[in-house]
Amino acid sequence: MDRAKIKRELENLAAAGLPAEPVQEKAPVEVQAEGEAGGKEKAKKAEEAPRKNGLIETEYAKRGAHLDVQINPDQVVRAAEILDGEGMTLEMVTGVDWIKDGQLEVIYDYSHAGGQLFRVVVRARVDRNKPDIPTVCHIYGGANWHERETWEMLGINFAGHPQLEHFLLPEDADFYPLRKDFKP
Amino acid sequence: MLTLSTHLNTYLVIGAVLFGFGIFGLVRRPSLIGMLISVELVLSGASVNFMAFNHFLAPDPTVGQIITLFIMAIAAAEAAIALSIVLAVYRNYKSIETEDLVELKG
Amino acid sequence: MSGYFTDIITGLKSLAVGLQITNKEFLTKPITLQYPHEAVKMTPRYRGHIELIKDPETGMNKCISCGMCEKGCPSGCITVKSEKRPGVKGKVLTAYILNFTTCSLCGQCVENCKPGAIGFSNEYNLASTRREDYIFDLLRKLHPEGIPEPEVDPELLKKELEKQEAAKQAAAAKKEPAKKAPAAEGGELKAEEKS
Amino acid sequence: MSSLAQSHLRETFELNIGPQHPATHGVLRIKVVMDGEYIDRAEPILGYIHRMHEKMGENRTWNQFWPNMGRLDYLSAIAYNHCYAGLVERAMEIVVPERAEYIRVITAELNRIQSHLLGFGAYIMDLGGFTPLMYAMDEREQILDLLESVTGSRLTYCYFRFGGVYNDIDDDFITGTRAFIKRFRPQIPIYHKLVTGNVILMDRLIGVGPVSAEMCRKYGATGPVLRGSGVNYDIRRNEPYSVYPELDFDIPVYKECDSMARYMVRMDEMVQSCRIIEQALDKLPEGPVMAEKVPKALKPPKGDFHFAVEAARGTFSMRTVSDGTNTSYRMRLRSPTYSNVSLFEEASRGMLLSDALAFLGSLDPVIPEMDR
Amino acid sequence: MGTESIPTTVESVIPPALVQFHQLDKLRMLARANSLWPMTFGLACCAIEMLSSGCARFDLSRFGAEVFRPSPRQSDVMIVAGTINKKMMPAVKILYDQMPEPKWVIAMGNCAISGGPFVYPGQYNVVEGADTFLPVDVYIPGCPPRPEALIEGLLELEEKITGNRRWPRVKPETMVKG
Amino acid sequence: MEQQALLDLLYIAAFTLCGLAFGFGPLLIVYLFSPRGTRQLVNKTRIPIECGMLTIGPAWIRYGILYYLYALMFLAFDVDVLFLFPVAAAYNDFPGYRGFVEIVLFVAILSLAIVYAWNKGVFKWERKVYQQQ
Amino acid sequence: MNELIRLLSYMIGIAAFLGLNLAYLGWVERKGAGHFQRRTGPKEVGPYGLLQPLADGLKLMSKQLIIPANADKALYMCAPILIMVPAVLLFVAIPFGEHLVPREFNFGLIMMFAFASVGGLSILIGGWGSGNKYSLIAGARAVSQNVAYEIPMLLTAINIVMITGSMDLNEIIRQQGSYFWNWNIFRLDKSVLMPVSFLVFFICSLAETNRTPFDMGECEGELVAGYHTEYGGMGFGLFMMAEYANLVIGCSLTTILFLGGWQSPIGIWPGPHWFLLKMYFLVWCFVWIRWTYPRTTFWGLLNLSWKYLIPFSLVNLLLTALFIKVF
Amino acid sequence: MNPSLFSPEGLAGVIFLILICVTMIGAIIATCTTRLIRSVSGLAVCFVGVAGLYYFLNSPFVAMMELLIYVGAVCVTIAFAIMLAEPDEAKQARKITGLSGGLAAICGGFFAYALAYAAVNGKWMTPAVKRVNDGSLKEIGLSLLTRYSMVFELVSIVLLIAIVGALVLAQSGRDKA
Ligand code: SF4
Ligand code: SF4
Ligand code: SF4
Repeated sequence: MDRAKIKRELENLAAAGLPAEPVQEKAPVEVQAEGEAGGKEKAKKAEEAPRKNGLIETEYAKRGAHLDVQINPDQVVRAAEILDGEGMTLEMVTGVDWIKDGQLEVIYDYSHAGGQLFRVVVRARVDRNKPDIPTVCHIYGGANWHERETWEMLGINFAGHPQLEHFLLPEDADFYPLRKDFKP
Repeated sequence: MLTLSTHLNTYLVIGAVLFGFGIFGLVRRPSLIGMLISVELVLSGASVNFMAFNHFLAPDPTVGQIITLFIMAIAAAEAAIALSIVLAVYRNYKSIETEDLVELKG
Repeated sequence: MSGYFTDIITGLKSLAVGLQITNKEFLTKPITLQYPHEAVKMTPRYRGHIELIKDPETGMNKCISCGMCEKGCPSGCITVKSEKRPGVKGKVLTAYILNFTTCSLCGQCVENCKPGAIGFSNEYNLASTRREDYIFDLLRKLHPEGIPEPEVDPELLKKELEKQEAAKQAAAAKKEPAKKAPAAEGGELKAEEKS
Repeated sequence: MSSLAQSHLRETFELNIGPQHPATHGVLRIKVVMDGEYIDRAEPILGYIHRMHEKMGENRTWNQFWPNMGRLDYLSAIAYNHCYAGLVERAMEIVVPERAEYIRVITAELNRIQSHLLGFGAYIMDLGGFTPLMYAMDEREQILDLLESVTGSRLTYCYFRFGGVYNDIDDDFITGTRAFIKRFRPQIPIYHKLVTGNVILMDRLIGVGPVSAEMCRKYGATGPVLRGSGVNYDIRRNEPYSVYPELDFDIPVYKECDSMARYMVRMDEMVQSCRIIEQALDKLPEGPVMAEKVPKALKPPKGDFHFAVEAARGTFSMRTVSDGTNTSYRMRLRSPTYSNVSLFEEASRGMLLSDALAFLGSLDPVIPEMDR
Repeated sequence: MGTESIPTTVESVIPPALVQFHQLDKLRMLARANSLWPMTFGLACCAIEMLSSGCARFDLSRFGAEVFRPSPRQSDVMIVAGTINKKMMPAVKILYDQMPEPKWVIAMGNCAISGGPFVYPGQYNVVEGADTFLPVDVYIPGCPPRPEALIEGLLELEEKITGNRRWPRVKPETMVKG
Repeated sequence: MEQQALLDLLYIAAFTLCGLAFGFGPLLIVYLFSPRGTRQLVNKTRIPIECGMLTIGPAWIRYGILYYLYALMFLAFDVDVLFLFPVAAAYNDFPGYRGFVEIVLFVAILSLAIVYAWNKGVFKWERKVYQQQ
Repeated sequence: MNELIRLLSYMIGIAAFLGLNLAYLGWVERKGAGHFQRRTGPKEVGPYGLLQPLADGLKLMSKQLIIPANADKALYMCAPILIMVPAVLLFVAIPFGEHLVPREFNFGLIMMFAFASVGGLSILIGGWGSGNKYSLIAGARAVSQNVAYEIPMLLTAINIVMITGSMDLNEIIRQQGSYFWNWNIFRLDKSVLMPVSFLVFFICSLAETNRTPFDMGECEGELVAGYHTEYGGMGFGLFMMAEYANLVIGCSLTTILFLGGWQSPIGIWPGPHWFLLKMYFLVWCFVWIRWTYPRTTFWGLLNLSWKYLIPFSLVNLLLTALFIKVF
Repeated sequence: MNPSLFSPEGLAGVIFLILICVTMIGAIIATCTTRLIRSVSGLAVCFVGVAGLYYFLNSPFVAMMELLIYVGAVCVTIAFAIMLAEPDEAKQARKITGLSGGLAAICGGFFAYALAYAAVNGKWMTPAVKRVNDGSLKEIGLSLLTRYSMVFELVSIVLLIAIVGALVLAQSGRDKA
């Protein structure tokens, strides 16, 4: 595993995924030590709006992860390939419903199951009305169940998943219980 | 009625009837295993006859018994082979019904 | 070929060892606890369903009906019913309903209770044929022979009455309705106090 | 020709194992397509004990979520308590007093022994031997007695609190624990003699259910499964939390990748846990067991937090998304068995049915934890 | 030996036999009460306590109830030990159906009684109590109940079957540390 | 028939009856004294047991070529026994080594079947390898 | 007429003996299990739990019998009865004492095997007739196992026949003489492998009675309750009873063939008590083994028979044949 | 000579009648049912009857062997084969038309009648010479070792070939699966 390489490649990936319109002059990728250092108000403001694509180096002791990168939904497979190439493990796939932003977020937690401690969080946001994201099942077999569960709980559609069937819920369930607007 | 067991004829008739049942089954059964079962009946009909003759007529009473034992051995061997053939047939044609197998030729 | 025989021998040996061990256990005394005939004593920390604690001094519960336990309970199994009684400081607990069937024995209620009015009981062998048996009124459980009335503090009562009076008067000053009832009530309470 | 037309190539049939089945440790259901005695495809079906833990995380306040932690993997509940405590402490930046941390480690390791004991017994019971279960349960009862005397419950502990533990341990507990370890140590060789060395058991376990390290990586398998595949990975070492860095213990690793290896990892971990407990008892400092100034109404700052611990069955980690209110915005529980069992489908292809069940047992699943 | 299906409203009365007279019934009930074979049916945490109670320390076998049968056809009492959720409920119903008469149901643990800690307004997956669809005979509260409570529950069931209790009742005592 | 054989027969018959009584008796009692109906929730009392699920597919399945192979070998050896029994019974009364040689030959020939099967891998229960689909 | 009275009294006697055994072997097993496992076992139902079997029996008899919908009814009902018949019938030939034997058959040994083999078929029928996959698979396994272990058993029996030249069970016992070194198990002059032979026979009788570690027929861990999954109440009870009856028969046979039956080991007081003592000792070993070992795998079990037991018994057979000629 | 019903001979006669019934019923079940597994059971029943007949013919050994081999081995093997090849008989039922049934009945009836007729009317000689031995097990063994020794060995070869052949046949498809 090569931390620097992972960081570099993910950075590039995130940069490539940035929307083309708001071209910022020199630093399309915001690499910043996260947290209070950046000035509280700014951080607050940034947190109000949905987060932009980019890579944040987080402090492990505070967040429990080393890298936190947000990319476009269509890039998750590439990210998985990069991390797989470095021998990382996909620990879990999660979804979060950001109902205010009208978005669903998919979070991939990678870790390194070997000597070194390195945790990478990859996130991607999809539109709540059209929650499609490619699957990484073919790279990580373990993603199968996690994605299936995320689909079931949040209704995120993993395109190319071999078996998007009901898993934890009864077969006839027609609701997504972890969505914030779920009412039984 | 109660002394039936001491008459040769009783056994011969039973043997004949078993044999008849065997033939009946052989014709009637549509499947190979069914036919095999019928063949076993035929064989046991024959064995009964042998035993009966042995008991009532033969000068050396071991002969019939040994022949019956041989019939058993042969029947067992036959069953083994026949069943394996049936299975092989089944494997290849997914059916053990004679009609289907006949159809195959045409 | 030698592997064939050593396999057999080691195999048989391992089997014999197993038999030996079970045999030894067979000859030792069983450790079973003969439950209905004998029973363990629970550790003081054992978490049975919660119960109100009797204050050894007053013989009453210490609950101040603040409702913190009710609010903190994750399963919402506590209902505290209380009312204001004249002459008694704070609210008086009239019923403390615990629906034990949804309790998870988490201890949040005990932790949240500032005066330490509730604790865990040691009831570990409940079983019944009726579900309703587990909706306890802890207050009634605490006082099986009847819930005693809280002591009335005469001074407080006086103060309260005065306050009431004052309020009444203030009210009377505003309108002028009848002013009979409170006096009657006060009389009653006083009578009780004497006896 | 009609009946020939519908011929199918393999002579398969479907078999349903579970949810009510003695071999599935509860209510796991496995839909098996069998090809004679061989498994063509074994698909685990979950959800028969899905209990909405993640949704409850969004509905209950941080404090109210405690009881859920005892009910995920009820066999190593303390580790789960530990993870949740660690998570929120990380978010709130609470510093836990050292004594509390030691107590946490002691109880967690006792809990781990207890869990492995049950796993050992239940596994042998799956394989048809009842007696080892009884012996294991006997030892386990002694641990439960100890834990009950501090936590008040036997199984679904709700003992940790943010910033410490619910109550302190006393001398009775310490002497009891020491006495237990002294009693327990010599038991393990007896188990090995009775069970591990048994030729029948070796026949059933050695070489059964091979899971390569690569497969573990792809499926995210952790815990004894991973360590049975030759990877030295243990959160207690690799991502140290609590006071584990100060304690000296080994991580048992076996390279055989089979069921026996996984079984042996568990057995050896019990010994190591004994070591940890003894050291922790020796080092146990005096002091408070609760951090001061932990607010009653917790409101962690906004953001994601992640915390991982080594539970008895592997890495348990939690990711929470906090929006700064008194409930979490999203609570994700990553349970080890979930990942471990997810490799069952691939690994069991072509196994014999009874091998597959021996293999499943060696993954030591706890179903409510998988279903969450 | 037929299985005339009776209406699906389930009473807690055992259907009568062909031949019956009082003394015999009493004897039968006594026999049944003393040989309650539970079904191996663990759902969640409570199942572990069920297992514990079968093991050395508590030993259900003293009451003849250790014969955990894996097949519903051979069991007399279904110990619902754990949470029933909506996906499991049909299976529980089928299993109950498949048990032959006379059969009993013990709801062990708060989950089986009422859904336990998992009920909250608006929950979507937990069945709030086994007795919403099963004729439960004995309730054992606790989360999980101690094994003693399960034994107590069995004794309670025996009492229900035979009408009298043969064993002493235990009053809980607390150890005084000194 | 001789008296001896006759009595043998009678004993066998009597004990067969006894066995039948042991079998039928309890079932009769069950018929008389068991409850006549089953309380049901979803009318599924009589469906086959499949861990609380409805059965998938037919119950009578094609199953177990390996059992069949073993049964075949059993058949051969059973017949072998059939001949060995009388030979063994007569063995003591038969002087000389001829009997021994014959038995050795007989057993050796039959053992070839085991050797063959062993070599053919009938006794091997290896994991099947499927190509990944 | 005398003969008839004798027959009837033996029938009643055997029925009583059998009934007691069937009931109390279960008790012994459960009690034994208890003590092997550090617990007490049945205790509360009657003194020492002695009424437990009665309660169980009565309960089973008042339990409803459900015939599954897609079972083959006739076969389903036949199987438990069929399995019971040989189990009871075989007691007719067991010599409990020199003169305490229902009937001395001069083909007694082979009769044991002949009728026992009927039992195997009834397991298959029961498993098949249930219309349940588990039952079917378990039935096939159980029968496969039965037949696999019948061969070494028969071969060992042939061995004995060769030594004694008789198939009369009582005669076999008589030939072993008193003092234990005369028992077949120690008759090294007949074949040096005799103790091994005994072991083979013992293992086979374990397997033939479907006991742990060979309980493929009801391997709980895999196939719910095995071939009697669909049998409830008394149907199941009959299977259990047959198992215990077979257990007694298997142990009796081992005792007769190898341990000198009613012969006394120390030369005095030969009689039924020795027989019962030896037999129950073996039964106890069965129980002991059951509560010690895990279950074998199915193929392990078949292979044990074909790879180890059968070759051993064949070699033993040849050795005996040789020894008889040489000595 | 008509023994009374309750003398041993009489009872034996009754048993004999029962055995005939058993044999016939077995044969009927074996040939007339639609389910193959029932046929096998019928076959087993029939063999039990036949074994009884052998017993009456004074050769208990052969009777026992009939049980051991036919009931215990052949029937089991056939049952296994059925399990492999034709477990569900649904298809079978439609195949049995009245015609084939009738034809079969005629065939079987004819053979049975012819044989029985021949048997009953045949003039069987009573044994002229005295029986040479008692036909016991030992005698069988002795003749196997002496007169029929060749056959004895040949049988083993036949069996070997049969088994090897059967294994080859049965295994032929095993690896393909
Ligand atoms: S222990 Fe927990 S669940 Fe039970 S009443 Fe108290 S707060 Fe509620
Ligand atoms: S028990 Fe305690 S927390 Fe609850 S209402 Fe009373 S005083 Fe308040
Ligand atoms: S009652 Fe408690 S211990 Fe029992 S299953 Fe429910 S949550 Fe688990």
